[in-house]
Amino acid sequence: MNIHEYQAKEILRGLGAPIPPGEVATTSAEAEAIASRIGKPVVVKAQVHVGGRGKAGGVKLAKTPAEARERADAILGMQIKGLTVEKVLVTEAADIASEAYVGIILDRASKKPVFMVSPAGGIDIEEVAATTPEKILKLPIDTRYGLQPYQAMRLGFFLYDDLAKARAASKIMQQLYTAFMQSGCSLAEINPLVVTPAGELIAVDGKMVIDDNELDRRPAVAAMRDESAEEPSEVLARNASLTFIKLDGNVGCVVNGAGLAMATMDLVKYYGGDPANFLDIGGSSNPEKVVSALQIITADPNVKAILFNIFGGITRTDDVANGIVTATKKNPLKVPIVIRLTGTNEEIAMKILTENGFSASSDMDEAVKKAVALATGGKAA
Amino acid sequence: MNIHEYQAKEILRGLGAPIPPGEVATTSAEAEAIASRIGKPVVVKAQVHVGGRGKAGGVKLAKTPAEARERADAILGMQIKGLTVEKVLVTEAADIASEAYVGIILDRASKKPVFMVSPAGGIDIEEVAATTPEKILKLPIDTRYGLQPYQAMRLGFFLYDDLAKARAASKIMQQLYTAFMQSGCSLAEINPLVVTPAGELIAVDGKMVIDDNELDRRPAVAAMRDESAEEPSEVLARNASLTFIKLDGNVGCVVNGAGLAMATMDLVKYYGGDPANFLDIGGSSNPEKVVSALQIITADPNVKAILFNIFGGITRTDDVANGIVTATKKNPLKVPIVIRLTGTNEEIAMKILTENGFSASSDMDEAVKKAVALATGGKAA
Amino acid sequence: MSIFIGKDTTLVVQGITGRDGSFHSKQMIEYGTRVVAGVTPGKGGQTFEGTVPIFNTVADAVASSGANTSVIYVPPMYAADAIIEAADAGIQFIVAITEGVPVLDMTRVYAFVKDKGARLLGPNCPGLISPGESKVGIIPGSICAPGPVGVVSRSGTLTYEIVYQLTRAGIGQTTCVGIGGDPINGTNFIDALAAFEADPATRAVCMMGEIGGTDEQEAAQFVKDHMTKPVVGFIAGQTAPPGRRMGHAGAIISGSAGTAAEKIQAFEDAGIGVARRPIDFVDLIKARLR
Amino acid sequence: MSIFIGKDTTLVVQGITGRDGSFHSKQMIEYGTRVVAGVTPGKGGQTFEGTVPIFNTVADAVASSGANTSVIYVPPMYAADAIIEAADAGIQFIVAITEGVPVLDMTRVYAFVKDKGARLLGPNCPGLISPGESKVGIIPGSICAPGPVGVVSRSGTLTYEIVYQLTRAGIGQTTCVGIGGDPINGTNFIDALAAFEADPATRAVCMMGEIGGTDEQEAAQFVKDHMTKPVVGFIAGQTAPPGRRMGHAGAIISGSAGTAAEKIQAFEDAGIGVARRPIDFVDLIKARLR
Repeated sequence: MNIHEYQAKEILRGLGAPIPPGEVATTSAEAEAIASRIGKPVVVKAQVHVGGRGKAGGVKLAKTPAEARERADAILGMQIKGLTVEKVLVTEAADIASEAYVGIILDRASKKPVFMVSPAGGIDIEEVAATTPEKILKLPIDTRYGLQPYQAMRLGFFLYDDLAKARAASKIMQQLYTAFMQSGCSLAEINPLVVTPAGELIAVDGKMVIDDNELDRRPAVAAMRDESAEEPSEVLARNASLTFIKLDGNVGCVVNGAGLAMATMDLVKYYGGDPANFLDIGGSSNPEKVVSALQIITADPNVKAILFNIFGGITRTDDVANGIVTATKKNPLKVPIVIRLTGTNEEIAMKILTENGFSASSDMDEAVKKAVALATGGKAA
Repeated sequence: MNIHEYQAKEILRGLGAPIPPGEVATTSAEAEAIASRIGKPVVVKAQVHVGGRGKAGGVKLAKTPAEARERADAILGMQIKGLTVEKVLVTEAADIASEAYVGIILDRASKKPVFMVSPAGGIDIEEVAATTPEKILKLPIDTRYGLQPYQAMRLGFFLYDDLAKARAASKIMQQLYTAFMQSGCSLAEINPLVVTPAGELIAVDGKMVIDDNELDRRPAVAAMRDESAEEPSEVLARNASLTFIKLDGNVGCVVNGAGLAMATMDLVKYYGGDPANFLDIGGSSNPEKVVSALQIITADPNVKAILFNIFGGITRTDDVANGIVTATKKNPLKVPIVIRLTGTNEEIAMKILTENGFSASSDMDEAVKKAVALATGGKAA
Repeated sequence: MSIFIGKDTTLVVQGITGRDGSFHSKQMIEYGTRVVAGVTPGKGGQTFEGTVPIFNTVADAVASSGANTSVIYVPPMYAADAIIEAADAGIQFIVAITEGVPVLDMTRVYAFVKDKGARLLGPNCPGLISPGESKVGIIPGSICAPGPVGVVSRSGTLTYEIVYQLTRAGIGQTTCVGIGGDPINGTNFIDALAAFEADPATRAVCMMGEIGGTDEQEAAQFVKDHMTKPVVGFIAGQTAPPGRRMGHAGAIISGSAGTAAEKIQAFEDAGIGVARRPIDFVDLIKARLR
Repeated sequence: MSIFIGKDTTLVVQGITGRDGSFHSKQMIEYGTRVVAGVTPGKGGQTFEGTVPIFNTVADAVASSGANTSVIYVPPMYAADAIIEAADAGIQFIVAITEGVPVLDMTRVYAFVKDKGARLLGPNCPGLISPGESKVGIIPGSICAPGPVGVVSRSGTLTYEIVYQLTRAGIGQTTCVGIGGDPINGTNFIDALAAFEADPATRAVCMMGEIGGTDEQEAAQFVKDHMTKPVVGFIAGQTAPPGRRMGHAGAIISGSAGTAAEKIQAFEDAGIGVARRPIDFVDLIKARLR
């Protein structure tokens, strides 16, 4: 789960990190009021869960409260990579002497959280890694011990030669690590970590991504979810316990299991179609899940054909068949449907489908070809 | 450092452990008032840093507040193993269906905190270990992981077959472990952990010993020290940064280094004397420490001779010599002194001593013999 | 022959009385797996299905039954504790089926299991099956058949799909191993490949990877450097958008890293036969078994 | 010859600019120890006494100097961090002089150092000296002389006392090791005894124990089972009262365990010569060197 910059900063501020004053606004009037309270030049920053908002015009300097209002007016409602900006952070503008990057990612290879720090901050760290890898220090942390003081100092000294700044940075490392662990992150970063002309360190931008698996035991973190910043169909799917990701294609896919779902999408593409979504109905699917899945998929106007691909293991294929029948009785389909079912209770499922006027096959390859043909208006290959 | 039962119980109560209501009193009037507030039969318990207070008459049941007053009157001021009772805990008397033992010690062999639990509680666990070791479960805890839920449950099931009681006990294990780690303990125990006839678990007695090395970083724990419950000469010594333990002999010992101090005491004994104390003036001793050491030792009326045994390594023997001169000028000695010095700056030290009318040798064995002879009224062997 | 489990496997089921645990325990017993003990705190002393003794702790279960393998069906928040409990009790092979285990939990669990010298499979995996010998986990026994092909995969149903097609084509398996879809797991492709290489009965290996991480790239290097047996590979997620978690917690393209294209390239560079479609496995493997 | 340190020892001093660190660094350099680097955060780039480069971190110091040994003079609350830093930087032998390290810190430190395969001596120890070769710590070089006797002790000044008497009696030492007076330390008697047994130059060993714990009892068993060289032992604390910490954090009789009497008994049972007085070492060792 992504949280907004302003939320990440609130967490870090709560741990004592040096975050410039700032508040979130949903209207331009609020933005103006916040700028007045701050009483100094501010930056108005779009709060959206995508990168590159600066290039998209979603981050603007404002010298006066009136200017802050104008900027907020321009940014609120703006579309950035398909998402509408609903909130802006209005925060004190920082004087910048130098910018560093500080991040923690949960690293698969070392199976540990890994600190990445670089004195070349303010830009995309992947770019730094590609062009000047010697400017990055990577330091894996053993979570059984936590971030040790000597490690925090080592990271600090990699950024600054000066003892006072290295110490200040090492404190921020500890705060970021604490935030990472307490919130159950898979990523946490401060970019840029700024040194002001006066020599003080401040965290000018903050980002945290939460491991979805942590949310059950961290209700306070889970409560930070901002559904207004997400694709509505994905919100709907999550609330129905479905794993759904919207894409731009024309073949709606309903599959059980993430690997098979991806393989199905890939096969759609292989045969010249384009998947409209990723959708995993999960292991122990019941008919209601199938009903929700069909509702979500049929709501997408791009979808020209629907493809079911179910390999029954724990999933009972008759449950799925019943779900299809129920859903289509309630809301008759306006696009063609191709059903592939095999495995547990396959015969019962086929019978249910046939009795209700559906045809179904047990061959994945064949089903995908047919769905693509239907979606693209051609004939089944 | 020892803390009192009532302090250990406050720590555990703060962590949510089931501790019966109770408060500490320094007068019998307070004890009566507490008993009134509790409104049920109470136990009045001497708060002293020694074991065996029950056998010594320091723990008494009182059915009414008036009785609590009487009991407190009897216990306050009582001497238990040489220590005066200054405080009593007045706490609700528990109905007991069964008693268990739960303890954590910092174990040298496994280099870990080790849980020891036994369904045979209420008595000395060393006795259980000696007679029925199968009634004890010992479980080392890796502090990098902490007490894991499955370990707490295993400990709980060792005490109780019943799931509800095992769960309740496992919660208490977690609380005791948290107390142990948060306070920097070398020992923490609940003995007995009682099951009431109603099936509830309560911690009827609690004990915690703090690692002295933890006190610098745990001011709240350090503040629990009760100097009124300690030997006054030891309090004095600690405040002068000396390591001092009072004994009953007649040869006062001033030594640098703990091992050499013990070996010196043993040699006093070997030659027929009795050490009056353990005293380590430490590594980098300065003249003031020597002055304090002499003050403390000469205040003990049992001391018939004073023995210095200094092996100068980091310790400069001239510092020690200067300390002896300064101290004896201020407060002339009433008992004979035997000085043994060797090592760093030995020649300077000898010169200082000789010039001030002291004789000194560089041989430990000889010095000890002489001190014993002087203390026992005989001649130097 | 087989890898990781076989006729000598004696199994303790952690969470044997739960919904999933009881269902799959019956399935495993039916398949012939030697389920020797179950664990459910508070139910110690009872039996499961009248035959399998239940214990309060894994330590008790191991002491009494001598189980050498454990399978875990407990809710995600208790899974880390269950894995550590199994390793601490001396279990040498631990299969964690549970999906949704917090990844940070796994950083500690991985270190613990490694220190104990045990092997963990999963979490978030379907387990494994050595057809005709033993099944630990949830892979349907009906789709498998004994034979010369080792199967290792990051996914569940995709594995079933491919194993099913192999079986239908008359190609049986030594062992089918699901290593799971989480970013931090106990057994990776290399571990399974090395075991298949060492297993005399395995003559070829099918490997099903997906987007996210670099496990497949490292596996490809391993195949190139250390394997004499032919390997056929597949990567799911060519159409996945970057930055999105595709169901599996580990199936995510981070920045520009972990794409299907780079993994397929690594396979090709290592001489691994690449199945473009799931069905391609059949012909590619057939050609390599000749 | 010697154990743990010798002519090949290259030393980094952690806390080299502190009061104790600078004093003893000078002493060690004077004695001939190869002090190749120092560490004081913020003083990286400076030099100590004009010759020893100072670094901000142990990692930097090791990378630049190739030091294989470290000695730690930092305040007690930073000692655990310093030890872990040294082990993490690849130092193989770490000597922690610091007294007053919280024992709970050592539970984690011990596990870390062990995982890294390094050896820790101390904390709360005087270090060690291989006369004529190298000195790491605070044992005065002037009281030692090269020779055939290994010395291992839980205490500082008591060791000096006995080493001094040996030297005066013409009995030199291979290495004098102070293992320290804390309840949890990195190197115990057995570790040192095993090293002395393996050291061809060592012909006899002096072992100075004290009350508390069972390290001496286990050492006695080790001597009985594994040592061919004669050992003479001493136990300090016969007059210590139970339950009191005699200066050293580890010197405490718990309940009825850890007394001098039981340790002396263990020595006698193992055929270890028992010195009743410190001075007895001279004659007992002399007799065993003949």
